[in-house]
Amino acid sequence: MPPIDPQLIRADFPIFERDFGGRRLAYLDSAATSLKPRPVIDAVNDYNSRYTANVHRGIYTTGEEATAAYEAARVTAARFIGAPDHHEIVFVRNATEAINLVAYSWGRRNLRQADTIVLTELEHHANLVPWQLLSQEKDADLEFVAIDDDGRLNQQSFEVLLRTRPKLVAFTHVSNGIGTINPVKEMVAKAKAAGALVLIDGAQAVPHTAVDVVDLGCDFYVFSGHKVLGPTGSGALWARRELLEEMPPFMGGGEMIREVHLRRTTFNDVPWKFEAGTPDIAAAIGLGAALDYLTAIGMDHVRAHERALTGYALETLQEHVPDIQIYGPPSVDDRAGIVTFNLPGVHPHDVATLLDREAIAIRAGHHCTQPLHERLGETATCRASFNVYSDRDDIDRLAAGLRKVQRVFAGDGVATAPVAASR
Amino acid sequence: MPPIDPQLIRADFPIFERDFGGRRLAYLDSAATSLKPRPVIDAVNDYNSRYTANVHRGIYTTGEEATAAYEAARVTAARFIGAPDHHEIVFVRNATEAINLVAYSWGRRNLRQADTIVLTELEHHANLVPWQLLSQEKDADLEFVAIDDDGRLNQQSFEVLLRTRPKLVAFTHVSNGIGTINPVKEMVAKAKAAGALVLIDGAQAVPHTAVDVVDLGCDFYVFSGHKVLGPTGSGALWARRELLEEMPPFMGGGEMIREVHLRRTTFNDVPWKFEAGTPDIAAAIGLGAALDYLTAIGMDHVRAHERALTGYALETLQEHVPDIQIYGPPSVDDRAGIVTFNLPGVHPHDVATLLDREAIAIRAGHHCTQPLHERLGETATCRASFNVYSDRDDIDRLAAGLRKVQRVFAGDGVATAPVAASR
Amino acid sequence: MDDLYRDEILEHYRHPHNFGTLPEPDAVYEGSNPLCGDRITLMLGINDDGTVGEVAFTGRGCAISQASTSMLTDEIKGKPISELALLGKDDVLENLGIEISPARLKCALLSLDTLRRALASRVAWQASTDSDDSPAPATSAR
Amino acid sequence: MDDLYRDEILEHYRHPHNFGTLPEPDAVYEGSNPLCGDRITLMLGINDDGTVGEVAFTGRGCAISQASTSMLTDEIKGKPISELALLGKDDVLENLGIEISPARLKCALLSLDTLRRALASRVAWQASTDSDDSPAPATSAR
Ligand SMILES: Cc1ncc(COP(=O)(O)O)c(C=O)c1O
Ligand SMILES: Cc1ncc(COP(=O)(O)O)c(C=O)c1O
Repeated sequence: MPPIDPQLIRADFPIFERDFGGRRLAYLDSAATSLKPRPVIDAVNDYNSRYTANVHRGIYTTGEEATAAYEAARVTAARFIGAPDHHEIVFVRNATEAINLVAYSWGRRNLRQADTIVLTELEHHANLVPWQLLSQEKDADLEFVAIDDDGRLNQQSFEVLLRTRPKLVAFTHVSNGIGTINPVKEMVAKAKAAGALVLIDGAQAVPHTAVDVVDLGCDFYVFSGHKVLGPTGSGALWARRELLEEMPPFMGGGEMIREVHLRRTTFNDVPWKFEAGTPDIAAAIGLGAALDYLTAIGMDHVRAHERALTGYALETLQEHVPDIQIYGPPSVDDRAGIVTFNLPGVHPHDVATLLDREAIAIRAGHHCTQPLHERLGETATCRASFNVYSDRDDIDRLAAGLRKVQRVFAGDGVATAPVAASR
Repeated sequence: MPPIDPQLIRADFPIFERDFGGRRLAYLDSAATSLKPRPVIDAVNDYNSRYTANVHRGIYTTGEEATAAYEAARVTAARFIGAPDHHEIVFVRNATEAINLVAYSWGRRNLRQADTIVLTELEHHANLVPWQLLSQEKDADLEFVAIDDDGRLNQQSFEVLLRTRPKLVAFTHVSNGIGTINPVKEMVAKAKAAGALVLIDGAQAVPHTAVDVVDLGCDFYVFSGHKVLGPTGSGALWARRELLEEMPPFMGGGEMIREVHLRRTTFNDVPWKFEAGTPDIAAAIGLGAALDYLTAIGMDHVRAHERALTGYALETLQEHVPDIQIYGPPSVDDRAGIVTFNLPGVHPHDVATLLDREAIAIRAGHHCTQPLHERLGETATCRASFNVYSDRDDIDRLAAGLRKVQRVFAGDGVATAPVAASR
Repeated sequence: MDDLYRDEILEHYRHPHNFGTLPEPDAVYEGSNPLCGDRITLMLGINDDGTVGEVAFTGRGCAISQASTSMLTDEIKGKPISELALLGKDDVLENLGIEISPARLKCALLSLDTLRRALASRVAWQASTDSDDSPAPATSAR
Repeated sequence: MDDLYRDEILEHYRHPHNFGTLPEPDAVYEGSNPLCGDRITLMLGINDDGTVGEVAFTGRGCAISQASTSMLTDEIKGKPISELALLGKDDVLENLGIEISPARLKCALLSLDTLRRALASRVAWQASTDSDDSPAPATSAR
C-alpha cells in the first residue's frame, strides 16, 4: 500500500471537481504555484468571515483571535522547517521578498566594495537579480558555480570559488528549472568553512521534502507559501536570531516600531521589526493550515510519493514519446518532482497550447531561469511538476497528449523545425 | 430614505451572523481594518478553489483566467481612484509597502544631502518612518507641518515650510488618528507651485470618499486594500507613468525582468517592473471585488452615510457620556468616520477591555500616530471608526457601554485618576 | 463585569498603595510599555540584612498595570531580595485574581518586569561602584 | 485540435515563406519576445516608388509567431510602405484564422510589432544620414 493515496488527497482539492471540457484538470504546474486544499481555503474564509481584525493591537475578542491565529502560524512555520525559535520566522509575501529583505537589510549593511557573493547558474531570477542590484550598488563581485552536463552543480567549481572567501553564498535547495536537488548540507559545510554566510532558497524544497534548517547549518532560509499548498501572499524568511537582531530594518511603518518621534524611532523586537504595516493576516493563517495539512500527511511520505511519480514520469515519457529530450539529473535521488523536456521541432508554447486542449496544464518558457536556459542552449523548455495530488493518471495523460502534439506537428510525416527550412 | 440601508448592507457581511455572547458584533475599528463582504470572500474563494494558477506565465486555461482576473483588478483599482492608465497601478501588500517603495526607489535615486522632505505631525508611522530611514541615509532634512488645536493642519506653517523648496511633500488625505480630512487639493497645488512632488497617503480616504488622483493633482497616491473591504495583502501605489518609468526597480526577481543574464538584467515595463515574484493574486482579485462592491453602492453614498453617522456619534457621545473628551475637528465636514476620545480617569485600555465584554470593538492606544499623541498630550486614546456597515445602533451601544465603564470606575462615586492619589 | 474588574483592583487603582517616591532609593527603574503608554517608576530601599525596606512607585497607566504594581509593592515589602527572583508571572496574576486576556498581559506584567530590571540594575550598579550611599541610577527600559 | 492549429499554419511553420536574409536590406529589425524566447529578424527591400520589394526573415519561435510572420511577409510584398501603417492586430489575427488566447497574443503579434519597428528604425536612420546605399542598422528591440 502506498503511503499516499492521491485519490483520497485529491478529494481535498475542490479544483478537481471543476469540469474542464468533460475532464478533470491534470495540473502539472505545481512548481509555479500549488493547488489549495480545503483546510487552507477554509482557514482563509474563517478569518475573512468570523474574526476579521487587525493583529497585535485590538483589545477585543476578534483582535485577540486574529493575533493568536497569526502568531500560531508563525510557530507552525518554525516547526515545519526545524527553526529552534519562532521569533526567527519573518512573514513575507513570497520567497522573492525574503531574499530582497536579506539583500537590502543584511547586504547593504555588510557588503563592501570588492567583496564577493557566490551564486550558481541554477538560480531562479529571485535569487539572482537582488544580488545583481546589491553588487552594483556596492561595487561587489558576483561569481557563479557552474553546472555539469547532467544538471548538477559542479562541486569543484564551487570549491574554487570559495577560495575568494565570499561574504555570502546563496543557492537553491532544489532547482525549479530542472529539478536538481543540490547537496545542500555538504555545500553549507564547505561555505561555512570558508567563512561565508549561507542563504538557501527553499522555494522548491519546502513543498516536497522535510527541511531542518539547524541540520542544514545555514544562516538564512526562505520559502513561498503559495507553492506549499498555502495562499498567495504568504512566505517566510528564517534567519538565525543574532543575525536578525543585528540587521537594520527593511521597510518602515507601523508594527515594526517601539517608539516613534518626529525625527527618531526605536524598533520592535524580531521578527516584528521586519513586518512593517498590516501583514497579510489571512495568508499567514492559511499558510499555517497548509503546513498542518502536510504535517498530517508526513513530509517523508510526500517525498516518497513524488520520487516514485518522477521515476514513473521519466520512464513513461522516454518510452512513449519518441525523441523527447529530458533535462536534468538522470537519477530520481537527485531530482525533485520536476521533469523538464522538449519535443524536437515543436516550440514549448505550442506544446502547452495543444495540451491545454486536453485539460493538461504544463509550463512552457524559461521558468525564471534564463541563465540556466542559456547553459542548456535552449530559449524555452516544457516543464511538468508535481505535488501531493499528482498521480500516474496525470502522467499517462501527459504522455498521450505529447504523442498527439507530435502527430499534429508531424502532419506530412516529418517533424521539421523551421530553422532547418530555407527559402 | 437614506441612500444606504445598513440593515441591508450588514446582510452581506457574514461576521454579523456570529454570536458574541448573545449579541452581534458592534465593530468600531474599521480604521484598523474593515470587515469583508461576501463578494470579496467569494472572489478569494473562487481563485483558491476553481482557477488557482500563477499569473502572466501559464499557457493554459486556469493560468489565463487567473491573469485576466488579476489584471482586471488593476483596471478596477485604476478606475476607482481616477487613474487615467491602469499601468500606473502597482499592486503592493499595503499602504506601508507602497510608501517604502517610493522611498527606496524614487527617494534613493532623487534625494540629495540637505534636500528637504515636508511631512506633517498628523502622519501615521507608515508615512513617517520610511522618510526617517531615507533622510538618515541621505543626510536630508525632514520638516513637519504643525497641527492646530482643533486637529487641522496649520496652513501657514505649511506655507512657511514650502519656502525651503522641498523635493517631496507627503501627507495623509485623512488622519487615522483623529479623523481630520485635509484640504488635499489646495495643499497639492501649493506644494506643486513650490516645485515639490507630492505623495498622498490615502489609506483612510479611499475607503470612505470618492478619490480622483488627476483632480487632486498629486504625483503618488497610496492605499491599503484591507481597509477598503478587501483582503489583507492587497494595496496599491499609484504614480504618474513617467515617474514610474524613470524610477529604478525596488525588489528584484521574477516577473519584474525582461532579460536576465548572470551579470546584467533588463527590466519589464511598468507596473510589472515593481512587482517582483509571485504577487498576492488572491488578494488583488479580492480587492477588485471590494471596489466593485463599493462602486455599486456609490462612494458619494458611502461618504454621506458616514458623515451622518459621525455627526450622530459626536452628538450622542457628548450628550450621554459626561466629561468625555473628544479630539479632532468639530465639524463633520472636516472629519471622516473616526471619533477619537478619552474618558477622564480611565485608561483607554480599560475602556476597550470593558467594552469588549459588551461585544463592542474599539481601538485603544496610539493608533500608530505617536507624534500626534505627543501633540495631544496623551499617550493613548480610544477610537471608534466606521464603515458602510456601521449604524446608529453601534453608536447607541457605544454610548451605553461608556456609561457603564464610567459607573464601574466611579465605584465610590468619584472617578479619580491615580495620578492624583499619593501616599 | 465584576469578574473582570473586581472591586479590589479598582480600589488599588483609585488608591494605590505605596504611591510616591523615595528620597534615597537603593534600586530604581522606570519601566514602560510603549504600545499602551503605561509607565511606572519603582523605587526600593534595601535593609542591611538584605530584605526590602521601603518601596514606592509613581507613574500612569491602566487599572491593571497600576493595581498590579500596587499589589506587588505590598507583597515584596520585608521580603529578602534573594526571594524576589522567585516571583513569577503566576504570582502577579494570582494577586489580580481576574482573567487577563493576552492583549492585556503586558499591562499586568509591567510591575514584575520593572521589579526585575530594578534589581538587575542595582546589581550592575553595585558591581561598577564600591560606594553604597549614592542612589542607583535610574535607567529607562524597553 | 484542428481549429487551433489548422493545416495552413502548420504548413507555414514547416515551410515558412520568405525565410532567409537579404544582402542589402533597406530596413531591418530584430524583434524578440523574451518571455518565450521567440526572435525574428525582418528585412525589407524598398523600391524607388515606395513599395515593398523583397522581404525576408529569419529566426526561431513557435508555430504561431513563425506562421504569422510568414503570412505577413507574403501580405506586404508589393504594397506601398505608406499603407503598412494601416495594418493592425486584426489583420494578423485574420490571417492566422484561429482563436488566439491572451497568453499567445504576443506570439501572434511579434511579426507586426517587428515590422513596425523596422519601418520606424528606417525613418530614424534616414533622418540621421543622407546616404541611401548603406543598409539600415539592425537594432534589438523590447
Ligand atoms: C493613514 C494611514 N496610513 C497608513 C496606514 C498603514 O496601512 P497598512 O498597515 O495597511 O500598511 C494606515 C493604517 O493603519 C493609516 O491609517
Ligand atoms: C527556486 C525558486 N526560487 C524562488 C522562487 C520565487 O518564488 P516567488 O515567486 O513565490 O517569490 C521560485 C518560484 O518560482 C522558485 O522556484
